[in-house]
Amino acid sequence: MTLDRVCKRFGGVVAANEVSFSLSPREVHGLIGPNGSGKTTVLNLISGVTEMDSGNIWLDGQLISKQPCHVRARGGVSRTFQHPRLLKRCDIQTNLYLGIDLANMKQKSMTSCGYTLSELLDAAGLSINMNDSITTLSYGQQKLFEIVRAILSHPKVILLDEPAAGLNSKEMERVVALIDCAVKGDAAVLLVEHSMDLVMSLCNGITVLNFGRPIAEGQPEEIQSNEAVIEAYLGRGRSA
Amino acid sequence: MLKINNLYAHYGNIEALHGVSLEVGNKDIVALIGSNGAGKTTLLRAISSLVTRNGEICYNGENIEKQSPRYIAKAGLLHVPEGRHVFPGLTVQQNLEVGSVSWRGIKNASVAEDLERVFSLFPRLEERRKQYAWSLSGGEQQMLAIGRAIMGRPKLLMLDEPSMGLAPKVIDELFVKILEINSMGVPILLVEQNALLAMEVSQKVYILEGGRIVLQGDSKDIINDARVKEAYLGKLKEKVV
Amino acid sequence: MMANKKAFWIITILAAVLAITIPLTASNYMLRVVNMTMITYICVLSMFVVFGMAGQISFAQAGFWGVGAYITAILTTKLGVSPLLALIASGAGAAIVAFIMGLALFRLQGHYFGFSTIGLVMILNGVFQNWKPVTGGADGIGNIPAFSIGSFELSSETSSFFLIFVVSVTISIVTQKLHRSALGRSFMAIRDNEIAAKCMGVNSYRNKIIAFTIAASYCGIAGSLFAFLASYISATTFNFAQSSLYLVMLMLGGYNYLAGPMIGTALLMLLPEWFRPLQEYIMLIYGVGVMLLMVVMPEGLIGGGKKLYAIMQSKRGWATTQAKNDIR
Amino acid sequence: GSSEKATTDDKNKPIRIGVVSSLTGERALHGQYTRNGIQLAVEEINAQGGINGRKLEAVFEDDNGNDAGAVNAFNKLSGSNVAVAIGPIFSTMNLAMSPGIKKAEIPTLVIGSSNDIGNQKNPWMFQARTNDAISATAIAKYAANQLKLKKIAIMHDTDNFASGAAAVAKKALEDLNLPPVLIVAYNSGDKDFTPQLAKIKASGADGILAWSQQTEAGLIMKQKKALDLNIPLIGSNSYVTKIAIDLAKENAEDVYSVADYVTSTPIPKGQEFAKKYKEKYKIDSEFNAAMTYDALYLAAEALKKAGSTEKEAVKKAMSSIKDFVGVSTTFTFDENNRGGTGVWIVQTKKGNPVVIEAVKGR
Amino acid sequence: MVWQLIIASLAMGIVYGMVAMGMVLIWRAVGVVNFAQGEFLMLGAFAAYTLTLQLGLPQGAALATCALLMGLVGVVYHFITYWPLRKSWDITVIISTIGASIALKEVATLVWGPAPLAVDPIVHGIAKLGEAAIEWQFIVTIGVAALLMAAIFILLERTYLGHILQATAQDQYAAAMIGIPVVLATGLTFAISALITGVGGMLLAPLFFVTTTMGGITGLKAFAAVIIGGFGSVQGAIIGGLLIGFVDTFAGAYISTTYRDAIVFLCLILALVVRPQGIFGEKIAEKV
Ligand SMILES: Nc1ncnc2c1ncn2[C@@H]1O[C@H](COP(=O)(O)OP(=O)(O)OP(=O)(O)O)[C@@H](O)[C@H]1O
Ligand SMILES: Nc1ncnc2c1ncn2[C@@H]1O[C@H](COP(=O)(O)OP(=O)(O)OP(=O)(O)O)[C@@H](O)[C@H]1O
Ligand SMILES: CC(C)C[C@H](N)C(=O)O
Ligand SMILES: [Mg+2]
Ligand SMILES: [Mg+2]
Repeated sequence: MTLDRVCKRFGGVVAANEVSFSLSPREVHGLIGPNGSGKTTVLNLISGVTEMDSGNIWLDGQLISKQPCHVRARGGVSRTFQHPRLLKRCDIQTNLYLGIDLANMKQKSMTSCGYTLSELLDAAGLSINMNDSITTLSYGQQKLFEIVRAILSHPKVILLDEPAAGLNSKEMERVVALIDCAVKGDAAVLLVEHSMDLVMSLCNGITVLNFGRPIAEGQPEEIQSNEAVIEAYLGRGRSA
Repeated sequence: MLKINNLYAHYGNIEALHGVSLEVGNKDIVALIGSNGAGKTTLLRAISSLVTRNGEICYNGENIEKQSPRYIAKAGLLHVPEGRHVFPGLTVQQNLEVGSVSWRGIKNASVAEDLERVFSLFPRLEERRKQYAWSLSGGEQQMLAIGRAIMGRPKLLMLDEPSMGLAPKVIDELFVKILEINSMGVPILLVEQNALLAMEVSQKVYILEGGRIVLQGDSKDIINDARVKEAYLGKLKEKVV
Repeated sequence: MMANKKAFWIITILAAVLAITIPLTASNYMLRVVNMTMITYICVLSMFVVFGMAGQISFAQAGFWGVGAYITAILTTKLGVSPLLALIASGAGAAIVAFIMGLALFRLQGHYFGFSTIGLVMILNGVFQNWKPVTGGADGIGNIPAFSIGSFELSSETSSFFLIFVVSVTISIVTQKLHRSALGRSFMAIRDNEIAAKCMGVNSYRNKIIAFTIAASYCGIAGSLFAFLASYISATTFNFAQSSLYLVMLMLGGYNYLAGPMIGTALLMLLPEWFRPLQEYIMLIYGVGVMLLMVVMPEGLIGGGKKLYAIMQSKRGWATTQAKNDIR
Repeated sequence: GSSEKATTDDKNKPIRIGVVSSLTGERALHGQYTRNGIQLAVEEINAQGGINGRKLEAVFEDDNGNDAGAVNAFNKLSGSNVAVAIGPIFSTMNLAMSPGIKKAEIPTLVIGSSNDIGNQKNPWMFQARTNDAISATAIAKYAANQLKLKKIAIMHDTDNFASGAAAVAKKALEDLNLPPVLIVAYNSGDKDFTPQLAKIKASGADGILAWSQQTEAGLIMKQKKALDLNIPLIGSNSYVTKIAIDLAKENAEDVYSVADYVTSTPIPKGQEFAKKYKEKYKIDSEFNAAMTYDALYLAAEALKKAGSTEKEAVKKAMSSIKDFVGVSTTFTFDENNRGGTGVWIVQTKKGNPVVIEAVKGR
Repeated sequence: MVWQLIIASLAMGIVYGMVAMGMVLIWRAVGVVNFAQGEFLMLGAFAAYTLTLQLGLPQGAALATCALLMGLVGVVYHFITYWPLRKSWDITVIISTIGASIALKEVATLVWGPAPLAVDPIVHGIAKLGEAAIEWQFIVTIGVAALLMAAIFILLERTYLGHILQATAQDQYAAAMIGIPVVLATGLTFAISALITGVGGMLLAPLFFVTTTMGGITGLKAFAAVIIGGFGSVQGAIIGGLLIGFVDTFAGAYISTTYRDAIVFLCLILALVVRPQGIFGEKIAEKV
């Protein structure tokens, strides 16, 4: 997947300003930056929740930036949300399978994707009953569940918005395991996260945004020592 | 200053706390950690009387078990909730002014001094005083939530996951401010997922699991406890830090 | 799953028993009440599809009911079309109106769609009442023939019962299938979280229009049945209050369960019969009853019943569902 | 249904007469008058020994003030073994009930005034009222000939009764070579008539003919004054009903109307009724009460003539009623079952309608 | 004629505005649409009848008493329809208000009877303005309504108490936490809402008589005003009310006297399609 000079403004706020980067299959790409720097906005633009002002997005050589949200989802873009958005009044089964129904995944067998549902649930540390109401899951479980659901439709790109927010370090390991599964299934992962532990240990490449504009791109090590990034985002305190 | 003894809390018929005891001293920062769903938020809500509770809650020697949220806020026990909960349709300044409701009621008392105090602590908020709260960034909203609590003239501040969703740099700045507030003589009860950070700034730690305190002690000791390392710091931490 | 199967059979058998016993035992008047109840039930099912499943509040359903009734009335009295054809045309006509309105109105998000349907029902009502050459204006349309197939006429209350019964059972089954289908699941996804649904690949704009159209076709059919049964129709029947009544019935029964519409409709339609001596207070009882039931059972009778069942099963069950609503 | 094989009439029990009226809903006040009128008549007849040796009993069913309710109420009655039924004064409700009446084959007296009621040619439905073809023509003639109005505006409700009557009046005016300068309509339940009245004012009309139900009549009289529109108003029966005059108060002064019954009716029987009614209920009698009182006596007359409660016989007897003097007018049923034969032109003076001319229809 | 219509539409518009403003207040306080707002109007009108004609209070005292009583009605209403349901889905509250609207109509029928009632105006007679004539009561209505609406607007937007009420409306959980007595704040908002609409009813009573059904269509048109003005906006409610009054009257005079309600609602739909957020939009946007 490739983003080419993607822009979005809200009134006076430029939330995404000429954002360009690309993802290859099996890559985990980090997207970091200060609060309000436009990370979520970029995910919204990729998944089609918000329309972009200018720029292009290609997936597998196909221009998707003019497609509506649901077409992109069927074409292999799946995502999670900063606050879990689950189907509150549906049972777990409906929550899980809806995406699969629609991505026309029925014909492909799960195992050919490199993982099974139970493997995924194991990785997430979730033991659930399919007929239970979704509200029986705690906040952390809901976040993990959303990732499982996103992976399950066997997408080409998975967009994760702060999957580890509100999870403790132990629980973050589950996120890591899930992302591993996704990579095994040949998906590319775009990870938005504030937990540097997670980002630095997982990502192959990182893009740093500030005021909607990319200020650095590179390997985790380069980013960690980049002056501009330290200035804008990491800070010099404890973590330096 | 705050002494909790054998506290139970309920959501409907579900019991979320099963007899928690905890103490916050006069100048302390006390950290409370535990995994998701352990009951940390519930404990703070119970102290603020926002859930059904029973057990002894002694605040400055007075048992406030039966009191209303308003009484408790008035007494200076202020709570910065998980997820910020600023008033989105009010401006920054209006949010702060409303924060003083606990001590001034609906009277038009002067709050200029209190506002000054908050603005000197968080200059960012002063720049945005006319902006609606919903349009603030996550970090700014967190500052606003804390600022609003400070407007209530806290004698004890409870912070619920202040670092959630914030950029590392902002977290650093925020914790500097938290320490600053503490140094002004306000004891703090801090709930944090980032256990390492929490233990670094606090003097005392309680670990809550399944609605019970499973471990407590001085932060310096607990931080080196192998069990804690295993349970809350995880392998990731070791790899990177 | 098992429980659902069992429930399905219980309902089927119950329906069969009712189909045989009601016409044999009920007076003509009670049969008329039952017939009206079933017609209303179809409209409430329509509310179930558009609101219960797809989460779009619609106050236009009584308007579509009227569209169906008028189509049948006009086709049979003025153009001499056969009743069966008129029945089908009514369903289709209401669906077409809904489809066209849906194209425009579903550009609106969230509550705003619901608000616009209030406008829709008022406009439809205005047209029924004032488009004299076509709808007869305030005079309405009378002398609508009874339903017939070929030369076999269903003019008695009993034969109408069978017609309406068969249609409502058919529509119930269609709804049941819809509820289980991928399309139905996508409706529910839209109801619960439209943005998430979109990101899972649901074409929410299209599917909302589909739900609205399907629902309107139910109402159109119900309207046609009503026209045949009443043989006189006029504008005052098809108004906003009627639509909100459907909503109330659905919510009282339980919006998230297929049996909800049935229970809610039966309760409110038969209520006046039960409280006949209190005729003057019936509307008061009704209004206060609705308020009380909402307080006691916000999830409707079925939801509330399930909770009670859960209490009996284990005390915890009640608590979880209760507690999760605690903080919004 | 099983009730078809209803128990054959028990000769020792009273004869049941069903009454559909508005006991609840916006029109519940009508229901009160109806109930009073019916009950007064029933008591009188029973005091004189009843009909064919049997007492009468009135059974009331609520129509909720709307068409669907009226249909429902009639259905309820048709299942409860009534010999004759009496319908409400609202034409649209009568028309809504018509198919049901035909199906149930119960001789039914309805009190709406619309011309369409007779046009239904429903052999079981009888109009116990003077119909609008007569009264609307009378109004038009009175306006043109007596009041010498030249530029007349017509205002009417869109319901069946009012729009039908307005059409008759329009035709009558055209026949008199005085086509109306303006016709404006409104929907039942409207509250604000400023646009209509302002249009009439702007049209330069020198008089208004209006057909309305009572509440609207009250509002129209009031708003006409408020707009400083000082031209004569000649209204339908509603304009001199107690309900409308009580609402419009001083604004009802001098308004003309065509009425079936007013307390000052010249008919002796009517005056007697007014007295009895006032004695019994401590309030003035009123159009609703008088019409239903008449309807009940008509029913009794038919039952008496038929000598049984057999439906076909009662129907026959009803159609043959001739020159029956009621409290409102004289009734003779024609081939279309239209009964009433005349109305009164009245004018409100000091809050009371007084008769100024009699109109004979047939 | 135009002048005549303008004055009439202004008076009607301001009454729609008062009902609309009441709706907006409740919407902002607890996030639900109150389908019984029109019945507050009706209650206010009946109160006018009882206070002036049955109890013989002078007009000024009656107005004040009516305002007080309606405030009380608002508080009671709050505790019956909203408070027990505050934690459940908002649609259940809406259903509850639909139930309340039916029940209130019936209570009114039981207390005051089904017949329409006439009420004396505060100031008798008609005023002549050039070729147009208008009842003094209309002018009084416009005056009192404008004053009251301005007062409430200032209270909400400019005073500290108003900010407290707004804060509670926006986040009850946080409001409780910082020490706002939430019951009082929501109850007070309901009281103000019922008060303004009820006073609207009292002013309207002498103009259109008092009936138990007077709230229905007025309520729906006021609701249209709320939407056209922009959901949740107090200014919007006023402007929307005036617009609806204008369309209502002028459509009646120049387009069709019988389709006028339909035209009003057609305008509502057009307005929604063209500008869904209404004239003054919603201040708070949803972030993804
Ligand atoms: N729907 C919207 N309307 C107006 N402004 C918006 C909207 N969505 C986002 N913004 C603005 O765009 C900027 C970028 O927001 P975004 O949510 O993308 O930040 P982020 O990088 O995800 O921050 P965080 O780390 O706090 O989640 C912010 O200033 C925000 O206020
Ligand atoms: N509103 C509620 N209704 C019912 N149960 C609740 C509610 N809030 C929390 N719980 C339950 O109470 C328990 C404690 O939850 P609490 O929110 O206090 O955990 P926490 O320690 O703050 O977790 P986190 O780190 O995720 O914030 C959990 O099992 C949770 O499911
Ligand atoms: C006089 C009115 C009260 C009734 C009118 N005659 C009608 O038939 O509708
Ligand atoms: Mg974000
Ligand atoms: Mg928590």
